[in-house]
Amino acid sequence: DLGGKFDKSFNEAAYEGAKRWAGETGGSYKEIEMQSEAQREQALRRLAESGANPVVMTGFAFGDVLNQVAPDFPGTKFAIIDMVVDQPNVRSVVFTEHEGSYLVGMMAAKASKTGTVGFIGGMDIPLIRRFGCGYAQGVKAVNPNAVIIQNMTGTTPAAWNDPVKGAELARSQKAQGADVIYAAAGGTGIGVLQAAADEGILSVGVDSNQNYMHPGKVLTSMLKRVDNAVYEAFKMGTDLQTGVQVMNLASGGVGYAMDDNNASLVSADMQAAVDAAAAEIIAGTRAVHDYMSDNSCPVN
Amino acid sequence: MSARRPLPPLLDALVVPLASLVIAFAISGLVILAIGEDPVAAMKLMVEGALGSTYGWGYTLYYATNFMFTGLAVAVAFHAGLFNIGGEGQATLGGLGVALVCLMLPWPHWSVAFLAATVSAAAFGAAWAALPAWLQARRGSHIVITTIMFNFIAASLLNYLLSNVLRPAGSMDPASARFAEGLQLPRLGAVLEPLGIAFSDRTPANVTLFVAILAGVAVWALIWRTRIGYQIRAFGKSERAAVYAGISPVRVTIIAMLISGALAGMMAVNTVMGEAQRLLLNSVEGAGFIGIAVALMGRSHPAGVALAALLFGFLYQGGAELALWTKIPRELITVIQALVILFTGALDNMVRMPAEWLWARISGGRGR
Amino acid sequence: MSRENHSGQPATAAPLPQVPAIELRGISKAFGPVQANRDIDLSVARGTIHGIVGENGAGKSTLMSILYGFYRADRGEILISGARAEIADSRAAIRAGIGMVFQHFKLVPNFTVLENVILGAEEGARLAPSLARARAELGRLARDYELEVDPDAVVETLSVGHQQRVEILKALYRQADILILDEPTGVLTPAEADHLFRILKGLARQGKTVILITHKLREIMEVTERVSVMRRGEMVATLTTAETSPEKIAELMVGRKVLLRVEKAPARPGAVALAAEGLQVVDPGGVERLRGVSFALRAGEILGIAGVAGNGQSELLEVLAGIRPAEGRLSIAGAPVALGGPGADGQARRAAGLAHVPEDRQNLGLIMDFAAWENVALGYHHAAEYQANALFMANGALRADTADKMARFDVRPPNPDLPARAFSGGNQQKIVVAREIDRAPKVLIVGQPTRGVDIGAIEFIHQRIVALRDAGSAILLVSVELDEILSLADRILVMFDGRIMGERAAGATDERDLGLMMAGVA
Amino acid sequence: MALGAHLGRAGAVMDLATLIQILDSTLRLATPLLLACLAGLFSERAGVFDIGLEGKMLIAAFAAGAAAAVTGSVWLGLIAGIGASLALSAVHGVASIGFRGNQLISGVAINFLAAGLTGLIGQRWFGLGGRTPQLPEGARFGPITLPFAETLAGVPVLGPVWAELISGHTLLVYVALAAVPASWWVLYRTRFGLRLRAVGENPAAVDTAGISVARLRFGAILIAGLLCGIAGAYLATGLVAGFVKDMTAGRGFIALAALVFAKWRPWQALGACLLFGLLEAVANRYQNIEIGDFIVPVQVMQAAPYVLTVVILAGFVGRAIPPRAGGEPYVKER
Ligand SMILES: Nc1ncnc2c1ncn2[C@@H]1O[C@H](COP(=O)(O)OP(=O)(O)OP(=O)(O)O)[C@@H](O)[C@H]1O
Ligand SMILES: Nc1ncnc2c1ncn2[C@@H]1O[C@H](COP(=O)(O)OP(=O)(O)OP(=O)(O)O)[C@@H](O)[C@H]1O
Ligand SMILES: [Mg+2]
Ligand SMILES: [Mg+2]
Repeated sequence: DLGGKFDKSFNEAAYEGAKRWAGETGGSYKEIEMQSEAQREQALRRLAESGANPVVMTGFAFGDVLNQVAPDFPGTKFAIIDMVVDQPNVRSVVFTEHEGSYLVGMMAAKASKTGTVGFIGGMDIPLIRRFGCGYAQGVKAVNPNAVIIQNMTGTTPAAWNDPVKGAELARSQKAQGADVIYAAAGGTGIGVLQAAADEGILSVGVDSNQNYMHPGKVLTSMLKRVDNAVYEAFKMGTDLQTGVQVMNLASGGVGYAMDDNNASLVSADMQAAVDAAAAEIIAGTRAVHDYMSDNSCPVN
Repeated sequence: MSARRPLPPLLDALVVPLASLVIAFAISGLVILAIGEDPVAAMKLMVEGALGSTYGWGYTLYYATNFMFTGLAVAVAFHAGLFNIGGEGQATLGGLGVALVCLMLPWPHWSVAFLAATVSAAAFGAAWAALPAWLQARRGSHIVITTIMFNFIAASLLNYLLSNVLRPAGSMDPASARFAEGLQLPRLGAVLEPLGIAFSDRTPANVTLFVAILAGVAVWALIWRTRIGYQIRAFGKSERAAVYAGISPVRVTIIAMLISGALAGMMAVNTVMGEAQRLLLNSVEGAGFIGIAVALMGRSHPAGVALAALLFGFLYQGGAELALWTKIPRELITVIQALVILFTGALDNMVRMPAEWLWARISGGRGR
Repeated sequence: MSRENHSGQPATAAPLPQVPAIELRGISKAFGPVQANRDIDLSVARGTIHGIVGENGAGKSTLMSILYGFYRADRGEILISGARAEIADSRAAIRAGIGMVFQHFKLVPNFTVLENVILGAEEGARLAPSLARARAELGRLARDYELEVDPDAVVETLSVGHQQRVEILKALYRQADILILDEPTGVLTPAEADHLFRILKGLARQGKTVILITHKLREIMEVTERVSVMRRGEMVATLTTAETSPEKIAELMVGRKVLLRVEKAPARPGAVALAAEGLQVVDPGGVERLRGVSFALRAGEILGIAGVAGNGQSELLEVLAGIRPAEGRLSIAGAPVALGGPGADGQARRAAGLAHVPEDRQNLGLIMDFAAWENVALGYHHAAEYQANALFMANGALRADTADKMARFDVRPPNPDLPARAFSGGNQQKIVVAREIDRAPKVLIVGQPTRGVDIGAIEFIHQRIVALRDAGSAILLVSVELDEILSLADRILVMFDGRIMGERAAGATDERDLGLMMAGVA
Repeated sequence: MALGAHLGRAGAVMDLATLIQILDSTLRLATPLLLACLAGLFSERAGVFDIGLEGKMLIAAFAAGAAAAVTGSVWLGLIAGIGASLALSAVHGVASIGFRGNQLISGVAINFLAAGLTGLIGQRWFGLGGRTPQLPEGARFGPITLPFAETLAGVPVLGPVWAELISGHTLLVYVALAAVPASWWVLYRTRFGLRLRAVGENPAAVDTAGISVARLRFGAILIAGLLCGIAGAYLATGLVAGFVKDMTAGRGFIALAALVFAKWRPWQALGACLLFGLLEAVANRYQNIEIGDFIVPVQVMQAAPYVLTVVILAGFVGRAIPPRAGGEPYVKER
């Protein structure tokens, strides 16, 4: 996506997935980053024409373009992440970010001593609202009186690459009482995590496992296994299964990160509660509202 | 120095930029070498990818169309002595104008919609330039600041509209709905086919290119052939002399900025209606800023602007090819763009000075 | 860029009397294709005032700029007190004891007098000591040379006459032995000019050497000992002033005989063409510039307005031209015209039949980057004959008209495509005059029509103004040159401090009489 | 009213702590703007337009982040940042002074060059897509606690103001603040400043006074490089811990706007940058406002600083006259 390959979260995860596949199988792949919107279609066509199969793309922005391109290459399999494209040769991988965000929201609420937690999104777009809404539900599930401060970084592409603003928003949220902050803002999140660590409060990473960035200071990370999705798509190769694949809690597509870096921050009680909720969500007994289903959020 | 002699205009207009380009690409080659790639292969890939086929040309011309509009916009303002950094915001609003026209009404034919969208894009772009223009003319608020601010405000406005108003229900993408099927603008391939010219129809280059060329001609005529153009230039060269001549600074400032904003806005027809067929969050993608470089390098003359726009179109498309087939990061293209701007635009005298010295030697006998 | 040569100069050794202070040998300088100076020799004796004259563009300023290190000569050598000097830049010239007052002042407009004076001659890294020393030194210079200026005044608020003083003070502050003045009196009143000459004579008596460039032969005759004449980049003669005459010099300059006086028949005034009543102007700074100016100008007459610069003449011209708002009443040919708000602009005035030759041709009257033909349309871009149709201007017709005007007004070179800045001052002025006069306006207002213009061009411009009068136009002439007013005007008003001090018929007054009124002594 | 109620959740509507937090944030946000703005001031006061502030800051941020990451020393990072910025300044100088090129084009080129080079070199060097590695403690500028911050902490108003607002910033914040009087002093109280201001107004006056126009302008441009270098280093090693691609995020252009706003004067530059910082800090703090049932879109508050800038500009600032010789290369002979 236009955000760039190494935003430490989303796009980087995709890259990791591709690398893993290449490392294990010795296969080769081409990768392209976009400089312009018009290049999306161009790149898809050129890759398909050159015989690349499957062609994997990340980001909702490809959806419309893929819809145009896919029918022209019936012999090529495509995989798109974060968007449903209804074509016979397309595999649409969507993640239930609201579920993962719900879990980290619960953890945030449990870890919060002030009862105020924060959310910093890159830009006010539907995807980010889905993150924010799931998070808010998780927080409220634990502490109905909790206050959630939500901020967005900006309205230009710079919003995804402005760690300075991210840090400033984090400090502002801390001053308003927040002691756990969840960042879903690409490269901007690096600044959020940094400022939280500096200010002695906790943060929650996103997409990839970002716990290691500030050991003992990142409560957890909301995992969105884009790497797995890419890896699997490559692994299936030309036999790529088409149709919609929902990467949810059940399938391990989303989740929260536990490792040595945050072990000390997550109490047994906290983990038990979260795991129980996860089990309920998987079982279908606990519903997490998806912002995208009706463009609204029951809590905020 | 005195041992030099000005080059004849034709020589100056051809040799100096060409030699500068060569230097820029030579240094780009060194950069490519430094990152461990093969510069000759890379350059070949760029040139062939951008100019070696009608497919490449199609993309090159598509980008050039954008840059022609924004470059002309900046150029018109320059002629009035105004530095319009607001192309980005004006084009953003232009996109809104196009989208509203295409989405709101059922158009019988693409051509009617095209006309309406062009007018609407121009009107929206001009409207976004109107307030900065008025503030500059009446209140003396520096146009550089106000247009920068209006870029940010436009981004916020579009972000709001796309996330909340124009986005089709259930869509994850902060973009408007796709326009009706029939509104797809004819691509260059389709246009040139009746003329017996085989041109790839797989590229986004479309009829808007002709509007851009027309706009260039119109700007030329406006600036150098009409009364208002005369007034714009007079005001741009000397405000005091313009007042002496009875030219109203307020009127000229506002008119020039409206034209400038309209041109910037019209760029959106190319991206929104010609390519994406819907309004995207990032449909301007920096073309407003490239327009500044294009206008400066084109010396604010439509012909120069067209050439500079073509050069940038080449760099974009050539760069895309590089990104597609090599491991060279896309930032390299930015570096090449920088070097081209630097050497052809700012270091042109580096070539001109020795060239004039040489010219003095060569033509020494014929001087007065 | 070598600097090492100046140390070797015998600055202290008493020069032999016959060794000239300055000697130029074979100086040549080309600007691109233009040969501004060609193989020029010049020798100036110590302790004398040496005049240099020549037509506009003859190369006077260039020659002096070379001496001052502003330009570098292509060929030739410079000897200061008999020793070869390498003058690579102005710093070297200043070290060699040369000071120069440029034709177009080299002052920083928003600096104070003091700051301008010390610029480049500061004592140390901190400013305060330099400023203090300069303040004291300036006081001394002011006493010694009667060069009073307020050291804390911002230069752009000073009259040109005072700016001139600042330039001279700059040179004296740097203890220049050799002082070059390039057309210093172009912007001075006669009184100021006399004052300046007294100073120059004083300097010469102290053993300093002065080079004076001027277009006014009267000044040459009055103050110089010797005079050099330049024509087309060459030095055509150097004469002892006492042994020559203005007519002779003029002939050498122009290459033909020149009429130094205007020949004109008595005026035959007609109906009132322009009537001003109680014009009042307060500038944005709150200063009253016009305090109730009333007069009537008749068709077929030249009304001269005399006055020391800065007494409201400039503002009066601007008000009449519609480019400065005012209070009061104004009518052109009996029809009232607006003095402020809509309708008070240059366009409306031209429509009403008023033409305007502004004082400041380079900033108001011309656009220096525009070609001559484009400048001819300035203010007349709406004129019917310049329109091809509703949309386009008729650039071809405009070019042809310009070529025609250039031929009839003897603009040289007669090339409509050259930018205004490529013409000499005199020729620039002819372009403006041609544009404004050629339409036989009902009223022509003219400011300083011959400032900085060579005598050949002066003669020509004066003739055209008289011809216009004889054709029935009403002409208002503002000039600081009393000579010009006295010889051109039929009737003279004197302005002082924003008021009309009095009126005289041209035949019934003289310089002394006008001078008194100009000083506010009614 | 709901607005009050909403704000009330975080405490009193605007208590001292909130005010201090906002001003504290203002100071941090204003610092890079201020340094870049003063950089522009030196350059433009000398008659050289500089729209390459953004690029110089960006490359400095990168060089500072990279050098600090590699050496582990924030000081070497600072030096590297300044060095990189100076290098771009030199390019600007060679193009616009040496070769009398177009200053605007040269500035545009520098912005592109910085954006491209930081990505390119960063990727080759660290393989992190233009990001530099996370900086450890010693490779960043830490907060400085001013004397008495502890002692005064208990004193009402003054205590928190001193301890939290004035104390506790990184060194570069104080450097930026000190740069304001220093710039003023240099410009208005020294020979160099006099000449520098003169060369921006009328280079011919400087030239005929026997001073080299080119050398003066080059000096001014290098000062601009120095200041932009500090600004960039502050972004990457003071505010956050490392470089992120394009992290200047348009701050160079805002600094340019502040420069015009300040009419090219140092104290006013401080005021303009603090104002921009304040507007952003307030917009950050009050991003979500509800009036009754109506939730003000977040974009309204995000646009608010820019709208307010225009309003203030139109209402109070009036015409700004740039240095007269600005933008024009100095040519004696044509
Ligand atoms: N800066 C310059 N660049 C190019 N050419 C110049 C420049 N200055 C002077 N010239 C050329 O040199 C010639 C001599 O100009 P110069 O200024 O010396 O004339 P002048 O005798 O001082 O005229 P005037 O009486 O109008 O002051 C001109 O005809 C002009 O073409
Ligand atoms: N840039 C230039 N290119 C060509 N010629 C020039 C240029 N600048 C000046 N000149 C020439 O220099 C000569 C004198 O120029 P200068 O600026 O001294 O004007 P001037 O005639 O003295 O005007 P004024 O009387 O208003 O002072 C003119 O002949 C003009 O042609
Ligand atoms: Mg001269
Ligand atoms: Mg002259």
